[in-house]
Amino acid sequence: MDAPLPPVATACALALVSAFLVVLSDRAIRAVVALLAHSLAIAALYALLAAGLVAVGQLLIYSGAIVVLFLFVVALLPPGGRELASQPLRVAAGVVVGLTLLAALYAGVAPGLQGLTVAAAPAVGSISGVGHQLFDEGKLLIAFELTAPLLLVAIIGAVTLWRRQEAPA
Amino acid sequence: MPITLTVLGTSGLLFALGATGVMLRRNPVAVLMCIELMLNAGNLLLVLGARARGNDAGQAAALIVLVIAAAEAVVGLGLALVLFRKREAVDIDEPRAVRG
Amino acid sequence: MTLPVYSVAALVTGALLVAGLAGPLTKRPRWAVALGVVTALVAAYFSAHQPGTTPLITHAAAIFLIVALLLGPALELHHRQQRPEVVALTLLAGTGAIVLATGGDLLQLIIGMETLSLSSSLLVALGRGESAPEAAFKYFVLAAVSLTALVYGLGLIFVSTGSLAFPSGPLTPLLSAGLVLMTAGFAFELALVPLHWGALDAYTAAAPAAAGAVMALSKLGAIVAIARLAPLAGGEFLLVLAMVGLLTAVWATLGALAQHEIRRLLAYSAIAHAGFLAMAAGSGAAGRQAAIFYVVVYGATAMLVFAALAGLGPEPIGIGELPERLGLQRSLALCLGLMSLAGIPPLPGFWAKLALFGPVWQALGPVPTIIGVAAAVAAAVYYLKPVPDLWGSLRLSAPRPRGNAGVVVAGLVVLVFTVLPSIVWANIGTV
Amino acid sequence: MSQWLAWSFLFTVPGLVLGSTGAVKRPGLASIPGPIAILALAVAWLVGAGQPTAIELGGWLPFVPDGRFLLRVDALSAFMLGVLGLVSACVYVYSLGYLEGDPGIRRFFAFLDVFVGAMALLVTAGNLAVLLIGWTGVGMTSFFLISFWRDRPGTLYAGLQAIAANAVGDGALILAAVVVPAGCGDLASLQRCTGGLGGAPLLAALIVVAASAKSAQGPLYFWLPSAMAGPTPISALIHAATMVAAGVYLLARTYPVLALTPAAVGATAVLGVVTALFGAVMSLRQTNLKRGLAYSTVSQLGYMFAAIGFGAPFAAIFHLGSQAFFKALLFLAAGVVIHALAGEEELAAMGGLGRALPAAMLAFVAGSASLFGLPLTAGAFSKDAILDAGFGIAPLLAWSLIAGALLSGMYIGRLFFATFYAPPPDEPRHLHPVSPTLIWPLLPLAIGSLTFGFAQFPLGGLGHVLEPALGPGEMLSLSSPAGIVAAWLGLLGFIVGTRWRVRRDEGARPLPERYGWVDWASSVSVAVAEGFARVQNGRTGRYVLATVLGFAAILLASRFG
Repeated sequence: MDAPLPPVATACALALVSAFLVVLSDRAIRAVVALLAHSLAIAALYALLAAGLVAVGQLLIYSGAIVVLFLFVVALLPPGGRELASQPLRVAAGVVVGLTLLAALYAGVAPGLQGLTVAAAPAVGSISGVGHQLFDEGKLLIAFELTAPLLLVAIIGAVTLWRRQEAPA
Repeated sequence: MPITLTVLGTSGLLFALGATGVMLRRNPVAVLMCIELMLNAGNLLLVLGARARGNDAGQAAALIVLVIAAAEAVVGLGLALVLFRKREAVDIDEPRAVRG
Repeated sequence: MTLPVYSVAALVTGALLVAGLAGPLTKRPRWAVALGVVTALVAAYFSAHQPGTTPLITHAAAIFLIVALLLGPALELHHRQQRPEVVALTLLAGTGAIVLATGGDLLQLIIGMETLSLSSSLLVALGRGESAPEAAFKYFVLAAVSLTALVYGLGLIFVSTGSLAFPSGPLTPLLSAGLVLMTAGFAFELALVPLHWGALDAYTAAAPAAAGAVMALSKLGAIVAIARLAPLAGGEFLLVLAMVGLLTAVWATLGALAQHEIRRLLAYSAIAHAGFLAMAAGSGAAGRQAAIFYVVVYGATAMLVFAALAGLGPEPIGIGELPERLGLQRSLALCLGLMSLAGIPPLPGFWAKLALFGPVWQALGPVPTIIGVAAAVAAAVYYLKPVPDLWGSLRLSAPRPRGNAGVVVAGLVVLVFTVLPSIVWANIGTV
Repeated sequence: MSQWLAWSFLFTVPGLVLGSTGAVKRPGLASIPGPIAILALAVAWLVGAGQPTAIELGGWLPFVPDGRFLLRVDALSAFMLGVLGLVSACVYVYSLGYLEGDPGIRRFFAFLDVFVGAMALLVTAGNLAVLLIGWTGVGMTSFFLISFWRDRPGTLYAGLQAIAANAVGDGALILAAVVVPAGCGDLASLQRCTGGLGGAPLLAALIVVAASAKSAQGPLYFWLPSAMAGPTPISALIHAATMVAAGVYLLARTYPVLALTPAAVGATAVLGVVTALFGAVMSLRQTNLKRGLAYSTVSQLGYMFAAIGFGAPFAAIFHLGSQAFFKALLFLAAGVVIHALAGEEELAAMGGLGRALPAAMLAFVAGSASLFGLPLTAGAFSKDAILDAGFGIAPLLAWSLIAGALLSGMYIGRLFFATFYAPPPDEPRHLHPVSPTLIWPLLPLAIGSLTFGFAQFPLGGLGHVLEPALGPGEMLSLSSPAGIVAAWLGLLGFIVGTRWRVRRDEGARPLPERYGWVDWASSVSVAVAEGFARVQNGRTGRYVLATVLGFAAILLASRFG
């Protein structure tokens, strides 16, 4: 079930290009569209990496929910038109720091790439396999359950923040 | 093996690219989108690990990270709304009453 | 270390209950507070009776929660009707801190940290004043960046080991990089320089009762997580951690020296203490034990200081204005807390410093230790600046402010730690 | 009885509780029995040759090498408690009159009670951990009392100077308490605890630094003159007789550790001699009565440090006792003058007060005589003991101290003359009446200043009593040529000093005075601090930049560091 390299590389390239667009587009709305494209590319990549369930999750949660949420907020915020351009010095600093981070990551990981052995992968990605991971005791069950308080925080947050901005001081 | 390296490289580039975006963008929503890029980079590694190590736990973890990302987007966008709804400039550098 | 499942369940249930009943409870905020306190007590009880857990962590979190909740009536909200929601968020922040500290695998730690930092941002944002949402947003953005580091680090570890558990095998470069990234992500929650910006602003701008809870809980969760993770990344990384801690302590001490506003000063002080915590966590097994002792004692003291300031309003409070703004109990509490933070014996802040510098000396040698001690004792100059004035303005007849129960509880805890520091020390267990 | 004495640090607690809650109507009255009880028990112990005893509660602070709660009473503690009890009893009574009507009088006595308790704990501490509590406790109450008068300008700054200097000493002592090997920290056997990193030299260095901060020696002298911003009874008790002497006590107590490192002992001697001369010269330049006396304290503490450096801890403790008597007496006498002048401390406003305040003048004479070492007074005996020890080891330093005797005579003569006999200022002045509670406490101190030197005769002498704690101490004889020379030089200095005029054109300078290096250091540190604070400029973009850079830096450091 190993995917050939070309489609994977294509998906990677698409993901990177769309990510560039997210970073570079000077209107928030365009960035949202680019994010949508990016999300689709990533979902394709997941599917190619034998992670069908995650791919579907990515489509549903990311493309379906998160991107739409971004779209709403862009619409709700005052129309600023073009985003204020960053000063050249700041752009330079940001790029330099970004490259530094990349270099640091590379420096940290590179020595291990040679010895990175990949197991003769047994079949992964079946829905039942992932399901057992999520719901079997001793695996990720507790982590899964712990997302409940997290979502509770998000719900309370959404409600209270909306009331805070509606309410007079 | 080449697939592993390709995806690994992609995720590294994506992480650094997202970080650069977070540093460069001044629109709070764009900043949050760039953070989503960085989260995707991490998730990509989890999925890659699941394949390379033959352990479904990576995929399950990736699903949970998606949930975390969703929760975070909700709260982050809510905060951005509260902070910037009534401001003229939607610029994360502009509110700076707390400093020193 | 095992996750105290029943305590966590109790806290979540309590939070759910309070949030679900938010409508009726809005008119009876005292009931919301009572429900929250009972929840925290039940969580503490469960933890003491679940074998394998470290009850100290849950108990410390419960103490912080109870003080913060009892301060509820003095909490200054932008929207006065949101008290039940704040109770629920406080309980959830406590949940996050406990999970962050005691989570059974790396993913649980991340979820705990995210629960904690999201509820912290919200607690900050709900405070009164214009600067509260600003500080909350900054804190949120930086927390989100740190979250990405955590997830990326987790990904690297998983690619390397194929497991989400705390790694135990040989240290490969990927694994090492992943562990470093994850520790750095938690270092944001601990507020180490140069990741301290968001925390600094959040502690400044939040309503004091919320700031105390956010600070004490996040330090508790983060330092235990760091103490569990950092050693796995090897001895050299421990040295890096300790040096970052030293930088933090010096930086924040200098920053605090320039402050004239009490909450900003306390925010810097929180950063400085994070530095000491990291120094200890980077100093071997004895140092990690000292770090946990330090965080419990420091958290209680910080709760006391913030409790004393609760209800003073969102405007900046100059250090010189304090005496006229505080009544007898608050002044006494602030004196006690500031002297403990300054490390005046026999207050517990001093015990914490004593416990700290021995292991630091053993692990890091003279120069870092001497710099650390210098930062610790120099801090006395700014902590003690308001104290003579506070003593001088004690009035027996001052009106009792709201939320005094929180001040009393925090004060009692600090006094108990003064007399019996060993009740904390003996229960740390091994980290 | 020894057991009771060990717990003497609690004796002031009843007074503290009764006084600060207002249970006893007259402020301060409830506090008086505490120090008197300490004095009585200590004297009874010394005279009745009580048995050394220790009280130990194990497992109190499990995180330090020696975490027992350990109290120990021996001759040295009993002697220190006696000094503390006597001077504080006098100061308590004196303060009843001195602060009468002050709105903060209850707070004043509360701090005083805490101070006496902390000082008692300091001298009965059996190990470093307990010592630290007393050590920092006295520094803290000293700060509160220096800054006692909140509405007077400069008192807070003066207190913070004291805190800053004390912090150096506290830090050194904290380090000493944590760097010793596990199980170590007992003051009686500290010399056997040198196995840790750094060993004996490190321990000795830390102790000397701690002591010099507490006792205002060397570059850390600066806080003591500033401390004069506090009420005068405080200057007498804390900043002359007891707390500042705690450094000397520490050195005497841990002398066996110092003795392992000759360099530390030598450095102590040089530090002491230099500070003794420096303090004397500085005292000559003061236009403020209390500051003149404060520099004199700096100078006398230098003598005690020199004694430690000469290998004579007994001489140091003996001089500590003498100095406690005569310096407390001088301060209290000065307080009478200041009280009569409604708070005026400048020498320029004094003069011609001898007739109006005869008791204060007589007390000042007695204190001065003991200070410059008039034969047969306490100061003469104890200074002689120091000089004797010095000539045996470092004649050059001892000669310097003899020169110091001349300076002592000069500065105290100058202060005496300017206060009591110089022509009074032209404008008429009204003297406040002086209540008897300000006068009676001078009497025991004056008797002590004049006769304490004879403490050697009963019971085989003070040296014999203290011998188990300090080693053999030879006290005296005024027959040594050095002592005779010093005594006559002191008298000569006193006569010369009375001829020394205070310039009237020097206006009153606000307290605290600006000092060279301290002031510079504090401005620089504030400027640096403000620079650091400015980095937190509130811009989220910068914060994100720094955060990401931080992640990259931590990654790189752990990879290549």
